[in-house]
Amino acid sequence: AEKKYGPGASDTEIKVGNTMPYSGPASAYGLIGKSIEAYYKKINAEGGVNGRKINFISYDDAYSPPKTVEQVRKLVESDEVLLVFQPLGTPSNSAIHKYMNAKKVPQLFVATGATKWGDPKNFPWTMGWQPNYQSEGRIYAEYLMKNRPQGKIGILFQNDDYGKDYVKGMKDGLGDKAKTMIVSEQPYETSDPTVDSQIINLKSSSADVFFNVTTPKFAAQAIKKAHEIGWTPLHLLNNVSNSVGSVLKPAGLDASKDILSTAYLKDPTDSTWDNDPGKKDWLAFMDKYFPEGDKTSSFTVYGYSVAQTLLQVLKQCGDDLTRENVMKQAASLKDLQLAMALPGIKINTSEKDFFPFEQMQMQKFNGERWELFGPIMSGEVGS
Amino acid sequence: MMLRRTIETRGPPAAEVAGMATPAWRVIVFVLGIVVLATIPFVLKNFYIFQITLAVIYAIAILGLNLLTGFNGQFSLGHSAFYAIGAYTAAIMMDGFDISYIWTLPAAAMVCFVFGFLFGLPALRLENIYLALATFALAIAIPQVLKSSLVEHWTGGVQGISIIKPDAPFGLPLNSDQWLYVYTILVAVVMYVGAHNLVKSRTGRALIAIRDHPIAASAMGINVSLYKSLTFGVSALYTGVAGALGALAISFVAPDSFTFQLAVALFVGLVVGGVASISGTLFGGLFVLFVPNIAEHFSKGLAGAVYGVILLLVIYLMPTGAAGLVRLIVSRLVQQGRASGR
Amino acid sequence: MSKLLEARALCAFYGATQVLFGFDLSIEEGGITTLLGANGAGKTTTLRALCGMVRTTGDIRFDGKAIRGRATEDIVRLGIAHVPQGRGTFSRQTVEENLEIGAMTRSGRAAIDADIERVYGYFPRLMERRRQQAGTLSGGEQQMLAVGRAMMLRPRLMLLDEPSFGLAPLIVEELFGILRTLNQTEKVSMLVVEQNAALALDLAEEAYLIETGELVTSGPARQLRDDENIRRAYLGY
Amino acid sequence: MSAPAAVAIEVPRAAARAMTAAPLIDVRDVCVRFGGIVALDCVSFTLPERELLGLIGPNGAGKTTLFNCFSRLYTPVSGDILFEGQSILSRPPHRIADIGIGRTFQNLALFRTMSVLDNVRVGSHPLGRSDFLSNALKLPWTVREEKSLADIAWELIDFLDLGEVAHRRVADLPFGMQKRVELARALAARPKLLLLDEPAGGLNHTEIHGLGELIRRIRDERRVTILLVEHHMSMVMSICDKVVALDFGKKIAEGTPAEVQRNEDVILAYLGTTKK
Amino acid sequence: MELFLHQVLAGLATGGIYACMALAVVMIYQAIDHLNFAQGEMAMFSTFIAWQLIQWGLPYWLAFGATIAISFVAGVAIERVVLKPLHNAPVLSHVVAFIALLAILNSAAGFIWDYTIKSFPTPFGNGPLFEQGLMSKHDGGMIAVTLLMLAFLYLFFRHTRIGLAMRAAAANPESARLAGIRVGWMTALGWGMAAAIGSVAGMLIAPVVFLEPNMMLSILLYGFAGAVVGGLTSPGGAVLGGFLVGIVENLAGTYIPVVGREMKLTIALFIIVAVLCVKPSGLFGRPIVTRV
Ligand SMILES: Nc1ncnc2c1ncn2[C@@H]1O[C@H](COP(=O)(O)OP(=O)(O)OP(=O)(O)O)[C@@H](O)[C@H]1O
Ligand SMILES: Nc1ncnc2c1ncn2[C@@H]1O[C@H](COP(=O)(O)OP(=O)(O)OP(=O)(O)O)[C@@H](O)[C@H]1O
Ligand SMILES: [Mg+2]
Ligand SMILES: [Mg+2]
Repeated sequence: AEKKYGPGASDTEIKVGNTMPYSGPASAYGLIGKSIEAYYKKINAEGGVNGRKINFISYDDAYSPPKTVEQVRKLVESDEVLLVFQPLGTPSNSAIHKYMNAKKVPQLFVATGATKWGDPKNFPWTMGWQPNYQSEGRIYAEYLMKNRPQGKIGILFQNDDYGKDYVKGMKDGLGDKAKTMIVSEQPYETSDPTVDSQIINLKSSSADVFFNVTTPKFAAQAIKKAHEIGWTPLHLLNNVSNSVGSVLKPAGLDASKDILSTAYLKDPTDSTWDNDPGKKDWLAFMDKYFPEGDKTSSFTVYGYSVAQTLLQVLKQCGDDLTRENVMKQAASLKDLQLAMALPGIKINTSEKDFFPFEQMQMQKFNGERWELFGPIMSGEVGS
Repeated sequence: MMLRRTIETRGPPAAEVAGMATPAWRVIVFVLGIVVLATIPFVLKNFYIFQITLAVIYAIAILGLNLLTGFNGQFSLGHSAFYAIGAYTAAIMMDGFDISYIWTLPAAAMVCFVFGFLFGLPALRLENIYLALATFALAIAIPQVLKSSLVEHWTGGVQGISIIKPDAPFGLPLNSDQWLYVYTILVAVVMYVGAHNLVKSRTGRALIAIRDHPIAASAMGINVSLYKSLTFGVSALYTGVAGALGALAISFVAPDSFTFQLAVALFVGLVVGGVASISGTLFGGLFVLFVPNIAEHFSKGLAGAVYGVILLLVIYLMPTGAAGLVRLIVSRLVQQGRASGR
Repeated sequence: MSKLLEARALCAFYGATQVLFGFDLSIEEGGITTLLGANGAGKTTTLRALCGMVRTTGDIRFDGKAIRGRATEDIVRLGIAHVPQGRGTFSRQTVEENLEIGAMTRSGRAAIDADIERVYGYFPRLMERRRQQAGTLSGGEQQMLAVGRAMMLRPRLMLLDEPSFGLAPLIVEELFGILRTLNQTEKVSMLVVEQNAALALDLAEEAYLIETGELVTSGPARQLRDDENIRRAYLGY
Repeated sequence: MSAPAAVAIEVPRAAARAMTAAPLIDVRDVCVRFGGIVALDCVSFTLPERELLGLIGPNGAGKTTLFNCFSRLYTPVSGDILFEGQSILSRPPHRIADIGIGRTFQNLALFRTMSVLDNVRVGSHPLGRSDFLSNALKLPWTVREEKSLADIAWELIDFLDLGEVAHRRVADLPFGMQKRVELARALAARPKLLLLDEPAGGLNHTEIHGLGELIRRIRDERRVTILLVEHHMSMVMSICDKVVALDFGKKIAEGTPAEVQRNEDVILAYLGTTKK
Repeated sequence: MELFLHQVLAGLATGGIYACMALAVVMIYQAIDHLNFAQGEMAMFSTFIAWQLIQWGLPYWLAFGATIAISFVAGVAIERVVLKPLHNAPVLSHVVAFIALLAILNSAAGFIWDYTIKSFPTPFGNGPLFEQGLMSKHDGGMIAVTLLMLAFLYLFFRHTRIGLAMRAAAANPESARLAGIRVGWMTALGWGMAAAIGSVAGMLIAPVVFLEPNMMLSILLYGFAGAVVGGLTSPGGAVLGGFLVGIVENLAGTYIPVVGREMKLTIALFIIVAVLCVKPSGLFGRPIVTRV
């Protein structure tokens, strides 16, 4: 076919832009950016995609929306990238949302689970990636309706869009029963040193279901504190914070026993996957291209997987590397099974469906590792 | 004898403090500056125009901080709060009430002045360290307040507000980045001239007198509390106008845009530009905008560390800021000139 | 008698501005020397130069050892106490703490306590105010405190910058008596800067007269005192 | 105690109204305490216009404290200070300069980073009325105001012979010169009453003599009433019209310089043997 | 009522964290007459060192002691290397240097040890201190150690001459030099001690909040708040202030409807500012009078 190039693409190279919080309070996520970078190093070393090297340009936005705008404009207007990939954070992506769509530059596979990223009608240039928070909230609600219809739910949530999306999903899922079932909602700020006070309030609200919507550090604190004060509710922990290595272990494996959560990617510390070829590949990649990376962190798996997704899109693009075609191919991923995604959980997109991952499976922590159970579920929001 | 000396020393006002640039110098610098500013929108890419616009906006915010901290001696680590209030005032007016962006600046100015003045009242009782803490607390608190459910209706909560970048009026052949640049420069000129006039006036001297010796200042008939509160208000006004401009430039406001990191950045800009220097704030604005990018260029993982090292080096090289360094160099040159002239 | 302190070709600078222009100065062991000069002549600067508080060139020796360029605190630790112009009160500390600070280089609790009592003996006013925040003392009281603080060091040499500044006549008289006693009984050498030239020349054995950073004349104090011309031209009495 | 005091107050007031030459200042039974310390103990005196009163006393007698009461930095626990017949105690500190009371400070309270000229111009603050807005806009009338303030400042700088250092930072000047800057600053608001706290500190004999002359000239040419605190007896005795001596906060003597100089209490508490 | 008690006790426990940090803040304030904004990051870095030592197999208490020693030396070194060149610079430049230090330490810790949270062992055991689990053994131990450090600091400042010398050097360096006090070394000693106290604070705090490079950002603010409420010049006041902040924050979060939950930090800070307006030098600070 005839070769077609948009900005940032040529016979030899494809420019992919990205912003990440490498500095500042959210710098933990920087690991995702570094994993992606390492992965494309590997791809380039192995010959690139359709003979073109991927030039991954990643800038620090310090998790500050104005900085994101500046950096993304630099990517688009100065570096002239083909697409902006995986910018991280809801506020950061909100800040560039209109700009990207006005400029008609793909804002692809954003690193946030808010629902607004799957709105092809109004924002045809923006697409999410991970299962959205609301869907996940609904999955837990569904579980509760089935298994604990009389439960009294106490919620701990981060007081931002992230936490609120989960709570909304849960409430939507519970429907009319939300009012009676939810007995206490305790927000916390990322600037709070601890969530002890909130946990005590939850306990004293006599909740027997604990919906824990937190980021890793606070999840660990909450698990530990609940255990310490002898509160033993049915504990639902959101996916973002269910890493065994970086949350449950620090919190205490004992204290983490019987926690329920959901998954769509494989936990890197889970010995179940030790003989899984996907994990072996991942380990080989980590050893060779990202030896300093943390192998217990789910962020490296996340970065690896999302990078693979883009790779698939670029492969599908073939020699038509225009921005339009990138979006078109991104919206036509069919049953893509990523190496580190749970078996059976596949990526599907279409012109109307801008939610690549929509399925999750529930799992229970047995004191050592997660045990998957039940069917593969999807929360069905927005699609 | 007496008369001769009087005439000699009275001289032109520009030479007032020994070692300052001569008027000829200043005129050249000024004209050059205008020429550079005027050509920028026609030779640079939009993106760079946008960056310079942002730098100027930060410079205005730093200028506000400088009026308070540099000239009046009230330490603030909380100016992100006023920047935020200015930005939100603009965003809410444009998004919620469909008011033209033109009106957002005076409104932001007024709102911030009132907030600043009111905050300045209790701040009167606090001395430097304590004041720093109180303002720092303000910086920490403001994002929380902005997303609280009490005001969510107006502020859009954590989602923030998107606004539309204004286009050039009167069919001027400028795109929105160019127009915003021109607009910002116009506003900046007004703000800088105002600040310059203020500092060189009776009021300005009163501000500095309060900084140097508050007891003596009040014995000279200066109403210290009133001036301090008013300075707080004016300072907030400047920073608020910058915030409103910033909201236009970024076209988006959200609580996360105005964390204490912004306050710290403004403070850093103030010091590296030069405490109690008006033109130094321009350097401060450029520093705040560009140095993090430079730091990142060296190393991703250690961006923060590189930034810190650059900051330390800058402080070592110019402990009194860019303005201090320039002053030193000029006075050296003048001295040398005198020595060789003899 | 030997020279306790000797300065040769002493120059001093504030930034790029030169203030002292290379004069020689020496202080006899056990003697009292006075340094006179009009306003802005550089007297304070000379004392600061001897203590390493301003940038200097030239040569300064204390007890034969070169001390120019050394840190102020090291010079002080050799036994040089300086009563600075402006008094240098630790205004947030109490009067007694101020005196304690003066003895910071010494050890021996008992001796220090005895010396504090001695200072209180010289200046009963300080005794009354011992627990008061020193910054709230009256000007003259602070001056007494500054002299007392210097005594607490048990110095070999005292540099006194206008010790009578702000003191009531009666106290001035007493102070000079105290200085004389210290000099005679404890062999403390002194360099006294004074505006009250008559008083200083009475106290001192040697005198130096400087003008805009340069030496005008020096010699035995009596000689200066009796030189009508000098008195008229420089000392003004 | 209170009844006679009330009577005592009534009488001079009636008398003052009767006489046209009312005292410019009238200090009435002023007491100041700091915790247990009695800094001023019922001090009273009056001073007619254009007179020069010397306030003497040992260190810590309360002289500066009295000045600080005038400046409203301290508030007496009892007593009153009248200026032109009106109590000043209800005024805040910054409203003292504008009724015509200027002062210098014993330990220098200059604006250290400012030039001599600017220090003096700050002194004339009460004469202006420009504010933040008018100054920022540089309205024409503020330009005129600036000019007239500058003229006042230059006139004083010349008067006190500070022309050569007018643009220097005050902190870099020798002590004696800084004292003169304070004097210029205090005069810049055209005060009716000038409070001088040890202006001769750090000056030598000739300079003190010159200063004495200067103070007299200030009183005569500028029609200023002066309250002078000084330990240099030669100066106090030669230029003052009247002297008040304090000790431990109490007035121990009042009278002409000669009278006070002979007063036994004053000699014992203050002068010692070196009467000059 | 039970909830109230729970919250007060929990407030006391978190207050212990703040109090720990507040002590370090007071220490540095006495030594440099200013707040050190890098104090939190210094404590964090020290805690990482302790963690590393424990990972390498050192027993807890050995690592604890070694970390204190290392931190002390490092604190002295930071003063000598980073801040000494700035001795003549204006104080605002110092603050910028603190900010630079903060950025460097934070970023370096992230680079070396990455940002995933790490559990840090406690020497006091993990179980609850009382039956109802109102306070854990660790909380109790932390409060005890805080009080011990308080006693040490109190003795140091009130009853040793070196404490007086340090305050003198901070308050009036020029005069201090004239008294023969080695001002530079006093400042360095102050930094060393502050770093050492900070390291103890960090090691006590880490088991509760988990170890990661950003763990101190907000705790330092609370430490400042505690120190300021209590009075920056009074170690006892600072500790009390720390506890007070912890309790007030919890009670505000629990009992003030709507805004309390969302803005408990804001409310706590508001209360602090209000306290300062009434008592500008803190609840227990000595008021300083300036006169002319
Ligand atoms: N910090 C400074 N920076 C620049 N110049 C200074 C500084 N301090 C003093 N000078 C200058 O040095 C010269 C000598 O000052 P110095 O204080 O030594 O005089 P002095 O003889 O002690 O006078 P005084 O009797 O007033 O105390 C003066 O001309 C003064 O202007
Ligand atoms: N704010 C204060 N707190 C406590 N005591 C004070 C305060 N102000 C002054 N004093 C005390 O009051 C007394 C009078 O002080 P004042 O300054 O008036 O003395 P003075 O007569 O001016 O002495 P000098 O001649 O030494 O200047 C002094 O003993 C001083 O210690
Ligand atoms: Mg001198
Ligand atoms: Mg006095």
